[in-house]
Amino acid sequence: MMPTEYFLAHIWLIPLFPLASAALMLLIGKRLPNSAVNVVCVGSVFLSMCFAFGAIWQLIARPAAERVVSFSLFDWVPAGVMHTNAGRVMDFHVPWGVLMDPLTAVMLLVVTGVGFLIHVYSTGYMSHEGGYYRFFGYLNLFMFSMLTLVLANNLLLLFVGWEGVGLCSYLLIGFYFLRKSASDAGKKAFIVNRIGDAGFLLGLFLMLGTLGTIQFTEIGPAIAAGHFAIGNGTLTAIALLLFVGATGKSAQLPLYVWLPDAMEGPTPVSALIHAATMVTAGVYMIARTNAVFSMAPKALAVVAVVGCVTSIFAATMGLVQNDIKRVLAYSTVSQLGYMFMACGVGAFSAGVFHLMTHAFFKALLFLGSGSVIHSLSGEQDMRKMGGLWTKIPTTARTFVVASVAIAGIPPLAGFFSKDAILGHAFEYSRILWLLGFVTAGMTAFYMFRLVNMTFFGTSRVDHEVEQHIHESPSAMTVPLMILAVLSVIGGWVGWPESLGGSDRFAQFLAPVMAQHGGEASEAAGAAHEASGGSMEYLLMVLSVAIAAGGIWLAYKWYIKQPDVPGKIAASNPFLYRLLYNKYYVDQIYDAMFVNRMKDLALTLGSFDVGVINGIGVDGAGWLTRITSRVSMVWDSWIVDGLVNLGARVVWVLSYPVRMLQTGRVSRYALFMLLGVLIFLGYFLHTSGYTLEKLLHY
Amino acid sequence: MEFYNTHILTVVLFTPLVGALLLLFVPRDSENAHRVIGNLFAFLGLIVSLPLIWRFSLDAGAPRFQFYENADWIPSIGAHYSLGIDGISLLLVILTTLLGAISILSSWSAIKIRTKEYYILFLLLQVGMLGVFMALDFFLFYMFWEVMLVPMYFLIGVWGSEHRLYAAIKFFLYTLVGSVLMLLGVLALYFKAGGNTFDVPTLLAAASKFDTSTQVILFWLFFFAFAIKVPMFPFHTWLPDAHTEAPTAGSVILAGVLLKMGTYGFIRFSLPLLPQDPAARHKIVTIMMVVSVIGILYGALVCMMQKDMKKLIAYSSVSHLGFCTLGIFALTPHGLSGSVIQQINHGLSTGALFLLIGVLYERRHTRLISEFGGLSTPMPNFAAVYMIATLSSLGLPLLNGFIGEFTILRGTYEVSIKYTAWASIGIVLGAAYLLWLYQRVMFGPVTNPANEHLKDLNAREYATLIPLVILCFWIGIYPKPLFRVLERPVQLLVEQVNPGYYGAERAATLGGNAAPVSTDAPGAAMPGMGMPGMNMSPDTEKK
Amino acid sequence: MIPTSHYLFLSLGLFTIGVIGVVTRRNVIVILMSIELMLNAVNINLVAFSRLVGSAEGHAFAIFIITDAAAEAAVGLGIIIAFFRNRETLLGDEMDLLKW
Amino acid sequence: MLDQIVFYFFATLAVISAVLVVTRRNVVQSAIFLITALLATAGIFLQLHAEFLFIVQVILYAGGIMVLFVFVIMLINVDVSLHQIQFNRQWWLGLLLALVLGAQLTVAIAVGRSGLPLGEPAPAKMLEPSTQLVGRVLFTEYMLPFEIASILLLVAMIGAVVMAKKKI
Amino acid sequence: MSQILNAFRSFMQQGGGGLLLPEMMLVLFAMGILLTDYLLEARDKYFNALMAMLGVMFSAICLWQLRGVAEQGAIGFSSSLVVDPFFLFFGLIFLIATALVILLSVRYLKIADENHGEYYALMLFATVGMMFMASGYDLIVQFLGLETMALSFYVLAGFLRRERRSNEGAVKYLLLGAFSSAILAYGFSILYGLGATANLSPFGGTLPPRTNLEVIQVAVESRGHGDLLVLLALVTVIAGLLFKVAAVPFHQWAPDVYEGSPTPITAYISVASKTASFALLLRLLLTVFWPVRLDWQMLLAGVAIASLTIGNFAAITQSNIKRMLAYSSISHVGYILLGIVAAASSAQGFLTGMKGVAFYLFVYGFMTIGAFAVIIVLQRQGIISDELDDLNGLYRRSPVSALVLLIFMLSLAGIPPLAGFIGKYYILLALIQTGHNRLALLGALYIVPALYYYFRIVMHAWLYEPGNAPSPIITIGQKVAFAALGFVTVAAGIYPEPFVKLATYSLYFPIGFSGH
Repeated sequence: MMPTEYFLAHIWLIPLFPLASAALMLLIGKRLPNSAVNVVCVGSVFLSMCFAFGAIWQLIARPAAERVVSFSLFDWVPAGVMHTNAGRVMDFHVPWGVLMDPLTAVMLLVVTGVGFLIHVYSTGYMSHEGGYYRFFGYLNLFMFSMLTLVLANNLLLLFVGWEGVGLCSYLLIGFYFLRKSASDAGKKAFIVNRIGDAGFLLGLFLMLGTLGTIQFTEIGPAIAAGHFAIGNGTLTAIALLLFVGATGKSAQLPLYVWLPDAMEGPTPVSALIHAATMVTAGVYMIARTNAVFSMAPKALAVVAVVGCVTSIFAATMGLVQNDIKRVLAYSTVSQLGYMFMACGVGAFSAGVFHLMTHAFFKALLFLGSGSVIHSLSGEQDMRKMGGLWTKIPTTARTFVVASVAIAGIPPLAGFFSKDAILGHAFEYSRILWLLGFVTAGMTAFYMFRLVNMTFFGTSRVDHEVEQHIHESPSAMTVPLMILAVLSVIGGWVGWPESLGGSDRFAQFLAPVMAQHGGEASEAAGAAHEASGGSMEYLLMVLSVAIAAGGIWLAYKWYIKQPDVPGKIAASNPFLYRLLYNKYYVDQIYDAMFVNRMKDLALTLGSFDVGVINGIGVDGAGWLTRITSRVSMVWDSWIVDGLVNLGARVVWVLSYPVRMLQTGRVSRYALFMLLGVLIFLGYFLHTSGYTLEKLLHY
Repeated sequence: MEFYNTHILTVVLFTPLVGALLLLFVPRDSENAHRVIGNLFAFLGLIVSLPLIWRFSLDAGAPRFQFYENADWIPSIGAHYSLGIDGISLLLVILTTLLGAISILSSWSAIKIRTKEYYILFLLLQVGMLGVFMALDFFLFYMFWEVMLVPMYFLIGVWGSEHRLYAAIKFFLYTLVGSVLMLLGVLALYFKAGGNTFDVPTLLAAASKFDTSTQVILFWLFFFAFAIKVPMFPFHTWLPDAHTEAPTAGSVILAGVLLKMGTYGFIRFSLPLLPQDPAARHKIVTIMMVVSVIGILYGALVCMMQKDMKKLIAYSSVSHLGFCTLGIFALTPHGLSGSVIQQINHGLSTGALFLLIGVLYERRHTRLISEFGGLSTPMPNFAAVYMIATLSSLGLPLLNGFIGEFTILRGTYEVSIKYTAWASIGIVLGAAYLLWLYQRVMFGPVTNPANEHLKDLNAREYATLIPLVILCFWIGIYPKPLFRVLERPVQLLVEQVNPGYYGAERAATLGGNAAPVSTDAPGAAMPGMGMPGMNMSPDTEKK
Repeated sequence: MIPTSHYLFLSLGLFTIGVIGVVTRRNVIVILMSIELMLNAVNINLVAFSRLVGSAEGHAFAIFIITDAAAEAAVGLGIIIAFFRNRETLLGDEMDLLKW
Repeated sequence: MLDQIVFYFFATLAVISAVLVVTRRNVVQSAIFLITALLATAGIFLQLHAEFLFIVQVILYAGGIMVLFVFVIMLINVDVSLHQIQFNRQWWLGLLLALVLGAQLTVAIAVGRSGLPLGEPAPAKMLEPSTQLVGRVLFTEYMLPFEIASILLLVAMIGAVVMAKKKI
Repeated sequence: MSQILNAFRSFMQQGGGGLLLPEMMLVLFAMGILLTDYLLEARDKYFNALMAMLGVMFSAICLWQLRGVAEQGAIGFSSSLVVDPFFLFFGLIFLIATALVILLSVRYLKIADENHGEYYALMLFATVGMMFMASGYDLIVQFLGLETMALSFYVLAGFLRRERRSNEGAVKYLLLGAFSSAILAYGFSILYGLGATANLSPFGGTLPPRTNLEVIQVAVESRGHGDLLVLLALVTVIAGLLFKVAAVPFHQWAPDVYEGSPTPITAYISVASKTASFALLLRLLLTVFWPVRLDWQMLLAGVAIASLTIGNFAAITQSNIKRMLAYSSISHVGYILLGIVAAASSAQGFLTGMKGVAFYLFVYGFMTIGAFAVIIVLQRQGIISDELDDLNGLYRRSPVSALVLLIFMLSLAGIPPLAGFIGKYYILLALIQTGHNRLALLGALYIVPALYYYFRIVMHAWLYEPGNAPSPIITIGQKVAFAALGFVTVAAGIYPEPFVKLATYSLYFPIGFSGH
């Protein structure tokens, strides 16, 4: 039903603004001056941001129970009659419909807000790049897809956005298409995502077949109506398949490999797509379908484990990278791992919470690094940085704020979300908690390793670069500051009870998450109560402590005695190389899948030419030999004639037949005689005058 | 005009023929005259075919085959000149006229020698293909089916590239093997059904009463013709040669329409010929689906090793058509409608791809991928269109390809998720080879000096490509009309091959208006109106 | 009296001999003669049969066969002469301009 | 009795000379033996009371045709052919097959004759003189064939002329 | 004087001489040609052709006049001649073929410098012979007709007397032809023997001669299935006739003779003599040998398979078009024989199969003459131009002939909508109706190699660039022939109705044949 409130009734417009400007850019953008491009693109995003905020405001204005708005614009895929697994006959038609509820609201906030800021930032960052309009066209296209994704009210439409963002990331990663590495990275991203998507689609089919619906609002009721047991096999399968999709999009093990390479793209892209929004789509999707997941503990366990392992795995790799953006990339993977761990332990709202806060400070980190790179005219290697604190103050300060936030020092955003996750993890399983805990330490360490190597210590910058280091234009710094503020206060909406707050965020999301007594979350909630305050405080202290420890270590190693890391690396080179080369995962994948696939294709290719194309060339090898002999005479024909064996057989057989035609009259007469003989013999035989009978005749 | 209203199909069918005949009287050296006339009549063919769209009635009461025409042709053997189209053929007819016009336009400057013959043959080809989609009389159908071979042979043989002679005759012979077997099938069907009419619905209805063994034999006799045309996996080797050697327009028509004749044949003839006995039917269907899946993966894998762009696209056709056959033999509404839509999509996107490759070929006279690279610098718009075509071909949502593949997979899922899973691997591979191709042709620096100053698309090339692009988007965003058009024919088919699928009340809504149509006076007078096998299969009779 | 079958056997003997001539000899004239032999054998059959039922059709038939034999001989020899004129040979297996 | 002697004499004569026809290496000799074979056949006709046919055989065949043959043979110098091999390469095969054919025919007739009322043919005295009979038949029943035969001969004439004449 | 006229009139009316009119016309004009030929200068030899055409036309008119008689069937000349639709149909084919070949010959002879009246006279005589083959109802008539035709053809085949290949072809044709007709004669003699011992009581009043087909049929029927004399006759007769239609294993003369003969005569032999021999064969099979159809059915099936195989396979690698067409004609014989096989199986099969055979024979004439016509047109001074390469780039040198060539090739291969397809359609259908599924499959599959070699011709004509060969000059007569041939080939495919009717008409046997 159409809502009465203006903005809620027009949320479907939100994606359209960026789409419109994207279309404009890609069609006639080339002829527009950069200023016009700025106005149109940033303006369009600004518009959708206003609409989004309006809608959110109007949503919040509603009583908590009615905070769901879902209506469809038109029938998109009315594919007609189908059977569910149960054999129920039903009509399948997917509407183009929008859904607005607290979860969407949060995502909208992040996407439009951060998106807008990054657009603004880009106007500064990209101002000197070629293909300015193209960049913004893609960026707006991305906004459209992402907004479609979050606003979709059914899984298929979500998939549209899902693929759309994939495409945009492909285009944006490959933005510098002259660099082979860039286009390679883009392709890798797309294909790896496709693998996930296959899983996603299968999950979708399975869900449709099982529940008879893919409308988010109907999933819960359908499950309730279906009277499925907890841990029902099909539901688990659905959950896992969907999760496969998520791992692709959100760069989890084993499909995370594309994200680090994706850093080939321009930095704002990394910030927007590969930190703040797109990569979190997987988390969003799982939170969306939490109804299914919470019915499938096994699946949840898998999610939790994968998330957790990914987070620590990525963190370890982040420890030793020297490319500033790569460090951030691995940290992103690691943080995403956190979010999945949260979902896995049933704390969906905590996951989403971390998603939001992470969006703020990770975006900030990327933009900051972008600003650094910008000022160092394209230098990305941290070993060639240092001592920039004074030279680019704004960037440096905001960057440090973000680092503190991600390290999880209270009262910055990171602290609250990470703490919430660790808290739930602790209740779910001590091991997961421990791993997360360690990861937190590593995070703090590599973040400050980065900060120290970049902003403090002695400058290692090349000389000619040294000359024109400059603070970035305000178009870039202002967003930095805004984001800095957000990463400070962003977490406060989730101030936990234990600290005298009232976890507004969780409450806000509650109707989406707990709307159908998912056992897991309830259990978690119960445990939460049980564990009581004391333990919770302890956990907080511990996490703050390890964060501080990490920071201190980084300070010790990279400011006080900078030679230590080298020593350590030297002392156990294997580990170092292993980490530095990211556990050789890419190489392994290449060896295992990519190359094998190529071989297979190669064999098939030759198979096609060789075998099928002329069935059993070898089988009839002697025929070919005859041909070659005969073809001494008829070469010209064979050449312009048949290569195809089926025909070649006939062709060759034709010669013996023709050799009968000797041109000798008596020979011909002989054949006629033979014919008569055969006829007569046939008749004599049939009428019983066989040879032996004749002998007795 | 009056004639047009009553004989719209005839007009659509023979407009190109008129053009061809007209061309006969144009002196062979006035080439531009040939071009003008050829384009004129191809375009005219498109125009006269458009009214079909809005004159086609969707309400359940309408006869199954509309715009029905029937006239005695060879009374002594009971062959009629009877035309008529249902939703499925409607789409294919429009696709044919559209692609015909486009590809003729695309060959304006590509064809420099023997223009007269070229346009004559192309228009004849047009007639043949339209006839195949319209004919409701087996004799007529077979005639068009064969007629179409000859012009195609020449298109490949005269205007093709270096190995054209080989490719042309290979194409002809391959297809002919299938056709003669089909001829036997037609004759057997005709004889077994009493030997007094060739009317398709009547014969198919009769076929549903044969004993299982006969039905099986008939099915296989027809199978080869269609499988070779599609081409299904083991019979596909003619395709790469033909596609590669044919001139651009030829490839477009080959991929866009000719292959669809095979799938159309499967839908229109093979499905009703499926044995009624569930066991036998299940066996056949399983074989079909497995082969289709093999085709999907096989085609996709072979694509990766191609050095020639056209060959690559050709093999991708094998893969895509695999999806179509998979959907057809899922015997579910989603599978069928998805398959038809996918056929249209393949026509559009692969057609576009061939056109684009043709554009390159015209400029560089090579199709080797290694010859190119970094083209998006000299010709950005070309790159953009190419990107859209690629995306639609790899099934990106909001582009046509997705709708088709999704629906097909959805329909296949009902049979067994195994097929769906394997087929979706095909989707992944599809992305792989298409993007790989795109990257190697478009991205990177311009390595080959010959490519530095390539001209971007010109107006005529835009004119050929834009309609396709628009259609790609339209189908991707608002496919509803297609589904509406397909709804009823698909329902009739499924009810026949998969009785009771629609459940009692839906079947009632269908049978309610279908049965009378098949039996009442016009139905009897015009066999074409009959519903093949509606409520005639044994197991429905039992009910 | 001689049973008719003997005539039949005689004629088939001559016929066979004619056939032998046709398939073994090289000289076209001899081949032609052998064919004459075969026709002659046919005549014996005819006359024998007509005698069997005491009707004259067989005789008439035989006369026509003889006529035909004469005609064939005439044309045949004409052709052979024309051939000899160009090729200076009469040997059947030297005629192999036309083969395969 | 006489009948038998006459028949077997002529029969053996015919067969022997036929064999000689196909075996002699000299064409002229073959021709001569063909004449004897034909004359022997004529004798058999006589023995079968086919007097008219006997005359035709002697005059037309032995007379006309053979003269034609010999004439041609003379026209085409013989001595060339004397030095040539008279039997082609696969003569043994031909001989074999022909003998098989003979055997088959023998079997066929030997078996098939049982169907015919063979044995005793109609006695000669019961027949009117065959010459008149043949004459009547030729001009009543077989008038049409008679006409056609004339055309046939005309064709043969033209053909022979066209072929043999150097310059038409 | 007046008595003579009266006698003639009475002969024509009571004597049944009217039945002979078509043949008479031909003979008259043939003789006319022989007479006038000597009066003609070298340059107006075409007058002979004119005369021959006239003769054909008059004969055709007489044929047309006979249709009324044919309806209820007339037997004349003491039942040695029958005029029935069957005869009319085949007579029509002969006349059309003759006319077309005459049209095509004029220029050919001029170029070959053998422009003699005898050529046309012999053609007309050959036609007479064929007519008697089709209408003969008596062994003797049939045999003489056959020989008349054969002798004329021997001469015509060697008509280019200075051409060595022509001579050679003629000699081969003569020797083998004579051999085969000797075998045939032997068969006839046996048949006569059977007829002589036939019980004539069923014939009542005036006894037909014992060489009459019906008499012999009675005899064969009484002896019944499996009698060795009958089989002996059957084998020898069929062997003799299969030679004339060039079916395996009696086919080997065909390629050589086709290649050697003057091209118009090649066309004439491959069409007219084949058709005539089929007429004779059918007449015998449907009357005399009908009682033993089970026997010859097997025989013909075997021959058909062999012909299809050998013909198609041997044709594939030919480089000489005339030889290729010779082999292809052998394979066509295979199809026709398949039709006869089906016809022998059942009543339904008889209708469809014979329809197929008749239709096939009819259109086969046009397609084949057409194919040869193109070669004839290409013939130049001293060049027969029957090699594939002589066709190169025909599309440019003479688009029209390239086009008709394409049509004929497609039709020969059996691609719809052309005449050849309809013929194959009927024959395959008949086979399926009579349950000869394997034969049907074989026949259908052999279309593929056939198409391949026909398209080698098309390839040379359309896809190869012309050498230095000049564009051919096409005379009016040849143009007319092209038009007629092309028209029928296409018309009989697109709208076969009238032709099917004609074929069906030919199957109506008022006398003699009783049917299944």
